Amino acid sequence: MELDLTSEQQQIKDAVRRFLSRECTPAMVRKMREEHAALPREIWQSMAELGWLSLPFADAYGGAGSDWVTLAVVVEELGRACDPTPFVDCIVTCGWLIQDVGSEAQKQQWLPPLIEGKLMLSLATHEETALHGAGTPPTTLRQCPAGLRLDGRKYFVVNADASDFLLVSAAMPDSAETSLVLVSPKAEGVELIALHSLAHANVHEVRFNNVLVPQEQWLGDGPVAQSRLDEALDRTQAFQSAAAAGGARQVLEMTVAYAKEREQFGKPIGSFQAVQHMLANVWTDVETAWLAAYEAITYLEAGLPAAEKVAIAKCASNATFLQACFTAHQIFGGMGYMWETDLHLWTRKAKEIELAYGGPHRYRRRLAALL
Amino acid sequence: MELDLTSEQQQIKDAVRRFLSRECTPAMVRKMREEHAALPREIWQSMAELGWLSLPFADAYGGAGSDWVTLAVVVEELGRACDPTPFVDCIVTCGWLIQDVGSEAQKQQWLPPLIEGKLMLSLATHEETALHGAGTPPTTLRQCPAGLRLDGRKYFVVNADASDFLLVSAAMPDSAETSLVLVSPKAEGVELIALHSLAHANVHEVRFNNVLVPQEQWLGDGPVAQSRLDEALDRTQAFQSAAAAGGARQVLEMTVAYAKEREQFGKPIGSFQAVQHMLANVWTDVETAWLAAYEAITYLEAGLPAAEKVAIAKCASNATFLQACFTAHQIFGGMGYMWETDLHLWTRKAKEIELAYGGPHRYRRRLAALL
Amino acid sequence: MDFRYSAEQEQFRQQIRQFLDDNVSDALREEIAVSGHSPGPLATEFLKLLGKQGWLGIGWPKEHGGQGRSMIEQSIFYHELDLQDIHYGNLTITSLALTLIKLASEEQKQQYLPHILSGDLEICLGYTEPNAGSDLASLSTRAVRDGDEYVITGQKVYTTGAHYASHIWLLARTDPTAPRHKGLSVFIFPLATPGVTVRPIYTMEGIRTNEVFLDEVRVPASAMIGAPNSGFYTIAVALDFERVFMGKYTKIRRNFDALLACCKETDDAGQARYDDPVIQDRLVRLHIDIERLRLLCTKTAWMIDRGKVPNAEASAQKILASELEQRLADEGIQILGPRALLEYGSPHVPMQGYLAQSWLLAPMMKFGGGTNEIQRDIVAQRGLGLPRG
Amino acid sequence: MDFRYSAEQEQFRQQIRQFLDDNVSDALREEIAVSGHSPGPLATEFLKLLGKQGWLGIGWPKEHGGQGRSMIEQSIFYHELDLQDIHYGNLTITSLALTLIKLASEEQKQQYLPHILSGDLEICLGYTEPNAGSDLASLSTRAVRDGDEYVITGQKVYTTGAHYASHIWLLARTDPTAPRHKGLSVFIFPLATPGVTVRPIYTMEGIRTNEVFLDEVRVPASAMIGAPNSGFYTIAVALDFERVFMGKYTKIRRNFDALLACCKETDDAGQARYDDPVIQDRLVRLHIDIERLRLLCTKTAWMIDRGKVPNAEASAQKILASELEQRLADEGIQILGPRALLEYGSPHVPMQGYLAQSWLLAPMMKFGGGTNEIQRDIVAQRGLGLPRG
Repeated sequence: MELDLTSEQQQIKDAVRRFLSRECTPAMVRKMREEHAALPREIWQSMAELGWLSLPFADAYGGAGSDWVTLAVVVEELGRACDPTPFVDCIVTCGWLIQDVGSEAQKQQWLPPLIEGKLMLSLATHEETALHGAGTPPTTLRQCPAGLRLDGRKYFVVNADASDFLLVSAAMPDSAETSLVLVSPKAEGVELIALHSLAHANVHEVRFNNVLVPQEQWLGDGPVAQSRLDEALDRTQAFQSAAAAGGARQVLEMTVAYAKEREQFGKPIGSFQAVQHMLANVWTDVETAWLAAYEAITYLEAGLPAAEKVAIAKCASNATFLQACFTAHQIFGGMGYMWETDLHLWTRKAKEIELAYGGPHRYRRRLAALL
Repeated sequence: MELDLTSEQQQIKDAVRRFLSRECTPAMVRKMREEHAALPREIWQSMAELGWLSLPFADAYGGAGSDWVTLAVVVEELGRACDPTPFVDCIVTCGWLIQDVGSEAQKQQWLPPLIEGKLMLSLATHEETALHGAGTPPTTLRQCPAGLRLDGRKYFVVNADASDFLLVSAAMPDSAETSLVLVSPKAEGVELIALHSLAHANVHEVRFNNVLVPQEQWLGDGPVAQSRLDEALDRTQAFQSAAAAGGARQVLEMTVAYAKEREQFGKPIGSFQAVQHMLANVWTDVETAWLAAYEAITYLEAGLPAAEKVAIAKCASNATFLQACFTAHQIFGGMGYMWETDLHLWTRKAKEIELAYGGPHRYRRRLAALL
Repeated sequence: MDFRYSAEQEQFRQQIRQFLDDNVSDALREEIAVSGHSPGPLATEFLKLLGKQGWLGIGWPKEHGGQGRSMIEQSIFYHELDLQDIHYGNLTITSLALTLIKLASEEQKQQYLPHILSGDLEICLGYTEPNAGSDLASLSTRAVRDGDEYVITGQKVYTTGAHYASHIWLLARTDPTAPRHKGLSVFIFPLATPGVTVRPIYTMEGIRTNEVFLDEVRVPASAMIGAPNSGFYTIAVALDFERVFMGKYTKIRRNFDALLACCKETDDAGQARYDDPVIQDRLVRLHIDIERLRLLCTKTAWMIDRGKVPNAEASAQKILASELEQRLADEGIQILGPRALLEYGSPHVPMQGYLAQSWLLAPMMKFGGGTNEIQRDIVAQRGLGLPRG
Repeated sequence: MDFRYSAEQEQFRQQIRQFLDDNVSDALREEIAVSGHSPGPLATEFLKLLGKQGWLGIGWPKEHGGQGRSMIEQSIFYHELDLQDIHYGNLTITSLALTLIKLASEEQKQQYLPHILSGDLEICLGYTEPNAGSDLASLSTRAVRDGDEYVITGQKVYTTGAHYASHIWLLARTDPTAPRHKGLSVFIFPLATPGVTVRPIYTMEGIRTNEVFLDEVRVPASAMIGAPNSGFYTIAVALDFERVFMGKYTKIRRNFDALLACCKETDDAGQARYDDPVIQDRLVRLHIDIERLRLLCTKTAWMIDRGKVPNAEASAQKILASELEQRLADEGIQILGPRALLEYGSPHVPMQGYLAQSWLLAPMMKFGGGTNEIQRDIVAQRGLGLPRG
């Protein structure tokens, strides 16, 4: 049993924190939101140069083949900084999925530029089955003489307009499995419709109308087991749990600092028992959410049965992050509620993380089946 | 709109409180529990003489035909006093049910002695369908030359050994409806098995083995609509909600008094913000639970659709009573936790009320169907 | 005991509902939804229409131009407005006017009440300062007597409505030598008075509020409400009314009903979210708590009607309503999934974005108007008589 | 980073489990269940058997006769005991002995530790007094130096185990002139010392605890643990260990698993409570929170193992465990219905009455060992560095 980071892991953690506190300030996140803008490419480029985009990938493709805790530490720090980068989507979800299911040629083609920061990907797997009360027809892929044709709609695609390719899931007639294809958002027949979400500034509905997809952009060169996509999303949830725990801890620390400094009734508001107890509860939640996230990640890495651990990490960390933010709002008052203040950026992020890749309700249902 | 009691209602309330504070002290409730004893008959007799047993019954049978709020006020005060009497079971449930479904002759036979305190009844309708994981065969009634024969088992029959008759529900072959019969616990073939419950000192399983029931003890002289029994239980729940609200308010008042008086760290513990906030929450819960109970009762009395109101009153008042007790334990510490202290008598009662006649889960399911 | 509206009250409610059905246009709703609580031309016009109908003073005494009806009828009116998605948050009428009726001089009543009634006069609240939030008594804006005038200097923040209101209701220190909360007074005066500067700031919802700077602002001594240095009492009265208003259940009920309807919508396969018993259970639990809030609102309205001032009740109502608003929005979004994060005007937005809007607004409801912690202190100390810490 | 037990630890666990399977009889379980925490002959014999196996000092240093294993292994041992329904609540070993190892003189260690190890010496805690509960520093029991002895006079309450323990660990005032919490000292001495009177009182669970009256009880000066007037520090160390023990998750897990099994039992129609998705959801929410508690327990065991003293962590663990125990028992009873109210020995009792017993015990877990409010103060002040109020 060992709950400490190694000194190498700790060094990376410190380096990531330093970098993000310089390059990804709340002011910048706020500006991105105001302008519905994507992350500036130069920041992404710097992250590539620091080697962070290479962490989960094998040596053979230019990756660092790092241990998972190191990657988790980076994701946690991104969560702490209210991460405006597409790191999780692009690297943890899409890149890793290519490594999981891509052919050797595909891996050689897509992973090196991804690792070098020259390629940005967005995940496009979310279909709303009860949007407006009516089911959306599933996204489908069919073979045609020129390659493949894609039809359908995906929702809540983050960063779609700034990405080079979208990783799209689709059903193939006559296959129970899933097809995963890479599609340029600029390809003919792709239409982006901006959505205005309280949680993420840059999110789209993407419509595919008879979009031609070259055969070599079909990952694995044919339908792959749906379970591979599910695994990738589970893995993403585990890392997102670390991000949520990191975000929650940052919000807690900001709030504690404010509560020590802000005076009302002639004393720091942090000396009131009601405030202390709210913060004590958040601290307890953060401690256990953090442990749950890392337990899930280490179980996944060890190849142990981890479905239960992931579900617990997901539910615990998401609820904790939100509760940390709600508590913080209560203590910051107006100082966290104005547009120009920072706190609400984390609050929005907390809700985004909760709903991404399947909300807690789905994971509790899954736990019910496992108990 | 009028939320105050009339002066007559207020007078009864005061009289009941005075009587109970003299006759039904916590010391007596504790003694009954220690001895697994039923209420002394003389107290019941006094309550009859004061006219309280007559409240819900029509003039024709010696009743007072009172308004329902007056009855609710009495039940609320019983709840306040941690009621060791069988008032709700005997009068509100069984007696009223006889008035609802009995034939004229039956009403003439059973109601006057009930009102005079000479007849005690217990409700025996609870069957456990998943006791030990196996279903209990339903209690059945069948016609025979000598009258009727009763077979089956009922659980959690309160006061069974001290009652003169049990009001038993049973199924009749070939009838979708319910039979209600009055059976003496001393009749041949009736077996009482004492259960040891944390909530009620005197509660039994009752087994009926080919018990002969005279034809005239078949209420209504044949199967009656199941809905009549359901109505009676709903009505009981509404009044029990008033009892729960009364119990919760009493516990709150005891706790507030203790918090003002008990000093630690050089000041009354009631001056600590954590204690204040716990009690403020209980106060708020009690206020709204009380309103919910009386709203349900007035709707029932007016013959308005009240299923939703009853379910809300039930859920709100039960949760409130329990929460009031848990909060009180936290503030009383050892002074509420020792056998010789009073608080835990209410705590047990709170849990008893929650589970009697169907727990909150059932009522939330019902609300779900009504929404 | 009777929890129902009387036949007359029900009839009154029908009358209002009819009027609103006839006069609330989609254009007005749209304007309110996008204007971020700054009334646009339609809302301004509508307010005057309400004034002309006499419906801004339903519960006011007749001698002040009101309809002399009960506070219950007044609350019916605001509930009906909420059910039409007209959430004015108009404290001028629901809190300040009632405070004026209670505490102002006859002359002041005549000066202000008719204009409030006609919808011409709107007042914003100048309480909070950068260093005086929960602890209003620590404010540093000063009003110094100079002959027949007071000269006011200081700064207020989060002054909602200061950019469109005509007047400000300002709490300032008039006796710097008195104990903190005994040297304050309330003034009402036009925002157009020289020396007042209003600057915009925006909330996380994107709604405009303001900073108000006061630089030697001269107001007549007659601008003071109540006796000198009684300001803390004056705002306590106003806050009790305000909490009753902040604790209204109708908007929450409105959002719940819309959420429930959304959950009952069936997809092409005939399936609805409400088929899931777990979602049913969560909605039922919310429903029960909204009903409990409704009952408390009923009680406070009834108390005001009987001439009692709800105090612990008003605080409890504000606590319940604000926490329930957050819970409903947060769980509602969880139940509906990512599309419930969409805001008004977005493609695919459910419930016209009310859930998302409510989620963003909820934090403010919990700390605004006196934090819920202070409200619980009030319940414990004033309602239960527990000693101060 | 690794959350799992090492292969050696897993092996050790198997070894313990095997030993317990072989040596825990139903008769022992029955005795423990009915004895109300007063060990009967089988329990006493079993304790000595554990002592003989060396299993009362698993984590103790070898120089004190322990096995010199890690605290993680010690915690494995207690978890396994819990899973056998052997809930000793034995603070002598889990808190006081560890405190002795840390703070006692060499002579005292030699005097007490071997007897604790063999299971011959059991100590009860003499902290609480009628007017000193949460606020221990206000206690009035006095110990006055008289030559080589102290003379102790006063009264303790809720002294669990005083009727069967051999010794008492007593906090008394040794310097009445010092500030309240600076004039206290801890003594350990036999309950058989003249002047000690033990009187029974019973809890709402029906478990015996005691009042202890001390009437000029003379103990040698060597009975004092640590320096004179350092008693508050001594008990702080003991309480940190105690909280870790009170916050164990295993008993809660044991009850949860039994509840889950009960919910999965099918009736004659093949139906189980667990078929109901709402019940599933409630159990899942409990399960998640029990797992969070388990993780915190893992962390505190690991910290102790690394020589760190869990402080805020121990408080948080005690809060979580006590609140979860109550919630599990309360919801569990709701889920199973009235029969879950039945107590051990009743016909039809489910889960051998553990749920009912746990429900009755839960209030004490929340206020005992320092109320949860005080624990939250500790988390806020020591864990987060917030200033005292």
